[in-house]
Amino acid sequence: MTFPWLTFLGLLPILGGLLLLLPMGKGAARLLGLGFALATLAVGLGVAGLYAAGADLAVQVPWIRAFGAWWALDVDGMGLAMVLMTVVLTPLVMLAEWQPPAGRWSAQVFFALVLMLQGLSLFVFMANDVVLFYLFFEATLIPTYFLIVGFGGPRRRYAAVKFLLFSLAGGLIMLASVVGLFAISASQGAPSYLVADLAQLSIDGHVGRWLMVGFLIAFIIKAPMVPLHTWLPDAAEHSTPGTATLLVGVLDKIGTFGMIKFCLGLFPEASLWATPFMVWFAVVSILWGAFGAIGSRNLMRLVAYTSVSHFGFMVLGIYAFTQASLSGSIFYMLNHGFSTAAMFLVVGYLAKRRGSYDIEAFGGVQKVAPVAAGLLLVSGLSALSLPGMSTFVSEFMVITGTWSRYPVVTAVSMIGVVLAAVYVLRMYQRTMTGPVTDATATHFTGRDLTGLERAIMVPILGVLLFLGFVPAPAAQLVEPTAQAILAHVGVTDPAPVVKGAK
Amino acid sequence: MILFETIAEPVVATGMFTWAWTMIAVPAVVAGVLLLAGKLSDAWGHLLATAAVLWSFAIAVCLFGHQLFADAGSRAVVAPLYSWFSVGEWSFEVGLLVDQLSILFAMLITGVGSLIHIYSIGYMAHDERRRRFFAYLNLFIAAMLLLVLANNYLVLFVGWEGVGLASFLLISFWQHKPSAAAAGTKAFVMNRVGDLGMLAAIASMLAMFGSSSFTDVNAGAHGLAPQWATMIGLFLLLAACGKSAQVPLQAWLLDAMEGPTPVSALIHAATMVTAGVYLVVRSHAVFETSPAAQLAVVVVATVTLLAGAWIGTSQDDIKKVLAGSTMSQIGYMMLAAGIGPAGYAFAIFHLLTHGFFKANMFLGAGSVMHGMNDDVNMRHYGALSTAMKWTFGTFAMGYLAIIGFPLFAGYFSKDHIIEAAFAQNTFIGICALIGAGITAFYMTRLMLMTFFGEKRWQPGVHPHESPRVMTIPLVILAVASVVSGLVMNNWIQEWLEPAVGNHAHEVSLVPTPVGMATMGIVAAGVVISYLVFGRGSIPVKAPATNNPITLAGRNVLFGDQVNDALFVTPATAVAAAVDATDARGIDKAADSSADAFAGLSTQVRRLETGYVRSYALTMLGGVLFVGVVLILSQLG
Amino acid sequence: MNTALLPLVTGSEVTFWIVAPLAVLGALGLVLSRRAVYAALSMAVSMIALAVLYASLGAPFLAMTQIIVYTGAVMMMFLFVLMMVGIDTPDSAVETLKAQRPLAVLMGVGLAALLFFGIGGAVHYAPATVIEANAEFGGNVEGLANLMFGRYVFVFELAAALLIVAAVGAMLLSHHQRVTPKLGQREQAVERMKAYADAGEHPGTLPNSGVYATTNAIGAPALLPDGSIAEKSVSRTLVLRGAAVDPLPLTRLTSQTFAAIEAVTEDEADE
Amino acid sequence: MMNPENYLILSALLFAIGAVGVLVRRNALVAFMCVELMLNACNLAFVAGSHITGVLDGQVVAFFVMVVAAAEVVVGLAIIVSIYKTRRSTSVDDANLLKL
Repeated sequence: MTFPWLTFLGLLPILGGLLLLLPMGKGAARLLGLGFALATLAVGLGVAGLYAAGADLAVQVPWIRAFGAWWALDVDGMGLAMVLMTVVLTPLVMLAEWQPPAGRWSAQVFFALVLMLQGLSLFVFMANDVVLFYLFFEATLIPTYFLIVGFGGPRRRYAAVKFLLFSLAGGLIMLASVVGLFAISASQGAPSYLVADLAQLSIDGHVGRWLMVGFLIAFIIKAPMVPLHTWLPDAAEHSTPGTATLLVGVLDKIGTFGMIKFCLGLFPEASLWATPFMVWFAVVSILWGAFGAIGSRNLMRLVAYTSVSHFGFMVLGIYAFTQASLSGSIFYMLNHGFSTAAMFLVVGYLAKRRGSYDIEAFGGVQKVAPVAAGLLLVSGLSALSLPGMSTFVSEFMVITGTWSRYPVVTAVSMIGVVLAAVYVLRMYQRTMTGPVTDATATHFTGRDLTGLERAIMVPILGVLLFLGFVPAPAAQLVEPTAQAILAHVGVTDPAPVVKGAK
Repeated sequence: MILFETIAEPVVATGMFTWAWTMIAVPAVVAGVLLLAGKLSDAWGHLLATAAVLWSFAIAVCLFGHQLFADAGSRAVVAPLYSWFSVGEWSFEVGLLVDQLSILFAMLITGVGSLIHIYSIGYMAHDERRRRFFAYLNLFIAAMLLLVLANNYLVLFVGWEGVGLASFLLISFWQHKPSAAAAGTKAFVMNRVGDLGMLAAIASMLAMFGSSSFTDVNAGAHGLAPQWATMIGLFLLLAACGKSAQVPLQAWLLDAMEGPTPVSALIHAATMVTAGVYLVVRSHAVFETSPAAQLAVVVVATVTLLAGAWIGTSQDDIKKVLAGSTMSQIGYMMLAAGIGPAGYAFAIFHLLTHGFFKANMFLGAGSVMHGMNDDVNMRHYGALSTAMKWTFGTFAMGYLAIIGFPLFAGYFSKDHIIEAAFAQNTFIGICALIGAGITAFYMTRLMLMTFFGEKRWQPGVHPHESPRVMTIPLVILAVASVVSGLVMNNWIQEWLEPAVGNHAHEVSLVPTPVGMATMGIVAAGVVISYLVFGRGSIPVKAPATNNPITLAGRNVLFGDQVNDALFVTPATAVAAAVDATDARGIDKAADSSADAFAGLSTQVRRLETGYVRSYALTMLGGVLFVGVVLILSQLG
Repeated sequence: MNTALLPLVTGSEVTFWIVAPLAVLGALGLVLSRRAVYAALSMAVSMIALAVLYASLGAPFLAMTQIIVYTGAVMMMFLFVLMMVGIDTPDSAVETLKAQRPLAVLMGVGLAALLFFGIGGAVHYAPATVIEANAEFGGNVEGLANLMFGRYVFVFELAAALLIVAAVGAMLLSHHQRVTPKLGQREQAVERMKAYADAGEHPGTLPNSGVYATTNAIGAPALLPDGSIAEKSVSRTLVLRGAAVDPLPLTRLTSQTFAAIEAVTEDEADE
Repeated sequence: MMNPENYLILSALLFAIGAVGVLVRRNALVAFMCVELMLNACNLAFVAGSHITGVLDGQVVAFFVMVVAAAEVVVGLAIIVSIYKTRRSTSVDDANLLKL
């Protein structure tokens, strides 16, 4: 039997997190945490290498025979993209939060929780068994809850409980569907929760729709889509930038990830049935999130709302069922992780100096801290999908892919593209430009970003720029997943209308 | 459709053409270097940046030379660079198309760009952020070249957004001024509205043709269903309106004058704003398939050329007069492009001559401002013709060129357009003719207020001529303003014929009837302007007026107010409504459901008396219940 | 034991009908008597009755154990504890919890009914007797020993462990844990002086109780020179219990004496 | 042999009385004794069962119940004493901290 790399990959950070709960010095704890994160990064890259070399990484061990639950892990292109995003972002978040806000829990606890969250998220992205997925899906809530409640802003308790309740409500509905799957699987022979086995069942009709809706609601809450999104701005506003990065960049991806892997993968017919609804739903999210961002008076809320808008684009791409849009959505998931990370972390740097997230509290920062302002602008440009940034490629794929099927819907959704420019640049204008205010002069003069802070931004923006100019590797990584899903659903791309043009 | 085939098969790049990509790469890399190197490059940054543009110019000239001496069939060259990405059936290649059209643009951009770089060395000498300014300029040059050299719409779009970014950065270059920052944001957002059109057009092309390359689109356009041809045409027109400040997306251009003057000259007069014209000419096949789209272009162009001229008559800010004039002149180009095959070459012709004389005048205005302590109000000028001789001389060349003084550049290019307009539709022609008259009127007003009359200088202002590094570019541009019309008049139609698919018409130097009428109208405009502004004294403060035409002109035809009423206010209201719905609707619902459960549990909590005996009683009750149920179930 | 005294009436039957009512009466006494000691004694009656029943059921070893362990050890321990925690505090007759008693009785009746009903359905095979089993190893004790050290030896060991743990646990629980550090003489002196400095409390010893011709008990307060009572001379506990001597007669005596003396002095002055 | 059901009925009766006692008596000691009564009632049932079925295992179980009861009494009384030390009361109603 070959070495179970995927199990190792997920267990390594969890082990590190547990180890960090032992009493030890603050310096040692942080270094140890970072060490584990870097080791996980190395293993993650190794896994990517093995995947590229065509190795069979799947792990499949019987777990609970009575249910037909398996300890089954595997990665496809989409899973690997998410895994890579997670392992890259975690050490960066650690470095950015090297000094969590004073007076709360210790940095050691923060690092431990981050590691556990990382491990659990990795298992979520690798799980190839519905029960296993559900288990880790719910388990990620625990470290996240403590990350918010332990390190956030003044109303962190409210935000944490809200986050937990929304997520648990979704998880509960999903649990009902998971149980329902067992009933169906058992009625057709030996019960099995393996995704591959369940996909063979082709659960159609009313039953399939109800089960799909159960999964979908959980994912809608997770990915947040309007109107179940209000937990996200609160959670982002009242947590630290690092937590917000992991929450929005990594955890929320489970929503769209799940839609593709489970809603489309297990219930193709029901997913097609839900398409008209979901497409408009996505458009509402896009516009709603954009307007919410425009109306935000708090930087963290603003970034959170931009994410609501971006998730709308991902969902739109998923339910457009074309190769371009679906590949674009998956690619968008990857890019959005880095883009939001950039936004949250720069906002965090600014707030660390200013002591406030209020847009009103800033003004004229560009003059005294040009590097901070420049990085905020570049991060913002990635959020508004400027060509040259990888976010553009993915948004372009989603828009053009969707257009070929639903031109009107796409046209409405494209208003979000303009609104993106409005919210990003208005925020930049109000915070960074104009005359230097007194507060800015006090807090920012001579306190531009430190070397470490700049270094953290280098890989994030580097990925965004590199994939912006050379998106082919990422596109090739995610396209097989999209192809497989579309083949499974049984949909083909619309052919060009004008024949023989090419 | 023989015409299309001439562009359908561009030859693959060899020799010199394999260097074409460095035209874009060198300025881009230099921009990156200057931005990343920080203060280290303060000392030599501007020189490096200028050298980079000169490099691009040199390459462009070499390529142009190659093409000039190549036979007509092998002039269009495509230089594939790399495969960007592919998804499904669609693949997106990054490649450059160096054909007769794009090389002219490349030369205009790099040529005028080089001059403006040189000029800026002097103009920005005292700005502590000069290095950054040059980095942005280089970024602009790279993006603009990418825009015109791209061989498909997607890569064009990358350049399209790139110039938007550079424009944003340069307009709001003096960020400490809130007005500059706001102007930059406004420009970017309004451009984005246009970009939507571009995006929609590309998406439609992909849906229709499965490709976005110029070759495929032009080849397939005639197969389009009429409504889709119109849609794509309108999308492209929307994009062009955003970039070229055409009505209804014109409002940003006057605010864009907040940027440093070289920026106004390069981006907002000579190059970027003409990208819309380029786009329409490039997509000629689509427009030719849809008369409705063409009509829309013509209508937009006509409205804009009159609106821009109108604005030019009433502004007191010298740069805003020139900006209004730019709008108006681009209107002429769009008009020509919308007329159809007959007009493409004239559109490009006017675009080139306009690039020269408008850059010349903007830089001249910059020179004036340089001497007047950055005052832009023409009412504070006067009698500068003696104080700034070189500036005056070169500006006068530009003035004569724009009003269409015989044998100057504008005389050829504009007359052709007016003639073509008359050939298309008399009403449009009359509008174009009136526009020419108004142009003469406001430009004469500008000249009179700036260079003639009595001194109205503010205290402490001592006008002086600008340094050599600024006047030499002025002279070069002035020469170009004078001769470019004459040089290109006969040649350009022929040259562009394969690229834009139009048959050369015979043009003569002898004025046609329409040309005579134009000259008459122009002369009338000059005379009226002289009568109004040249004889009496000009008040230092703008006189109050109830004249609706003047008021509208001063307020930029109320473009901002219209935008506010139609978009900004509703959007703000929607944002507030979203905020309120989230806070008081959705959150309230979530919170009150939580409160409801809390209230319920407060009631249920009363069961928890804390008395162990009550608990025991309940337990016993439970035992009894279970026992009874078990027994009953056994019985059952 | 199975010999018939009368036709159809066996010895064990007689025993049962004599002892069973006693057991029930003891149980009722436990529940109904208000004083805890009576309850404990009723409980002992019930347990002895049960021991007798065990004996009649062929379990002499258990009967002995019942008497020794329960009636002997456990009940004695209960009595000890009762002594410690206030033997003479009867439960008040008022039930504080609403509807607790009627519901409890109802539940009890219900439980009994349920059990009767259950038993009725449970025993449905011909009864054997334990006599043969007892005889197999030569007696009840030997039989039990065989099982306990054979099949149930692990349970037996566990039970032993349980007993030890319980003993240690009881020790821990009843061990008084000091929550404040022990104060030495020095600390106490410091504290006293601090109290004097802060609140002006007298740092010296408290006054002795009074010594009078009629009484010198510690409940008698001392008198101050002006005839008032020195309150600190009597322990507060005694005062609260009402064991302190009423000081009024004492003061009256003194004041009478003072008055007499003063009268004499005044007379002398008058003269 | 008389009807063995009588023993079981007696056992049930004692058990029920013990249960009622736990419910109605506030003195912790008395309530505790009632619990003991319930255990004893169970023992009776075990012994009777042993008699009925003719095997000794029931008696062994009763023996173990006694052991457990003894251990329980030791710990329980210790708890009662320590509660009495702190609260000066043996009423189970006074120890109502379980209430929120």
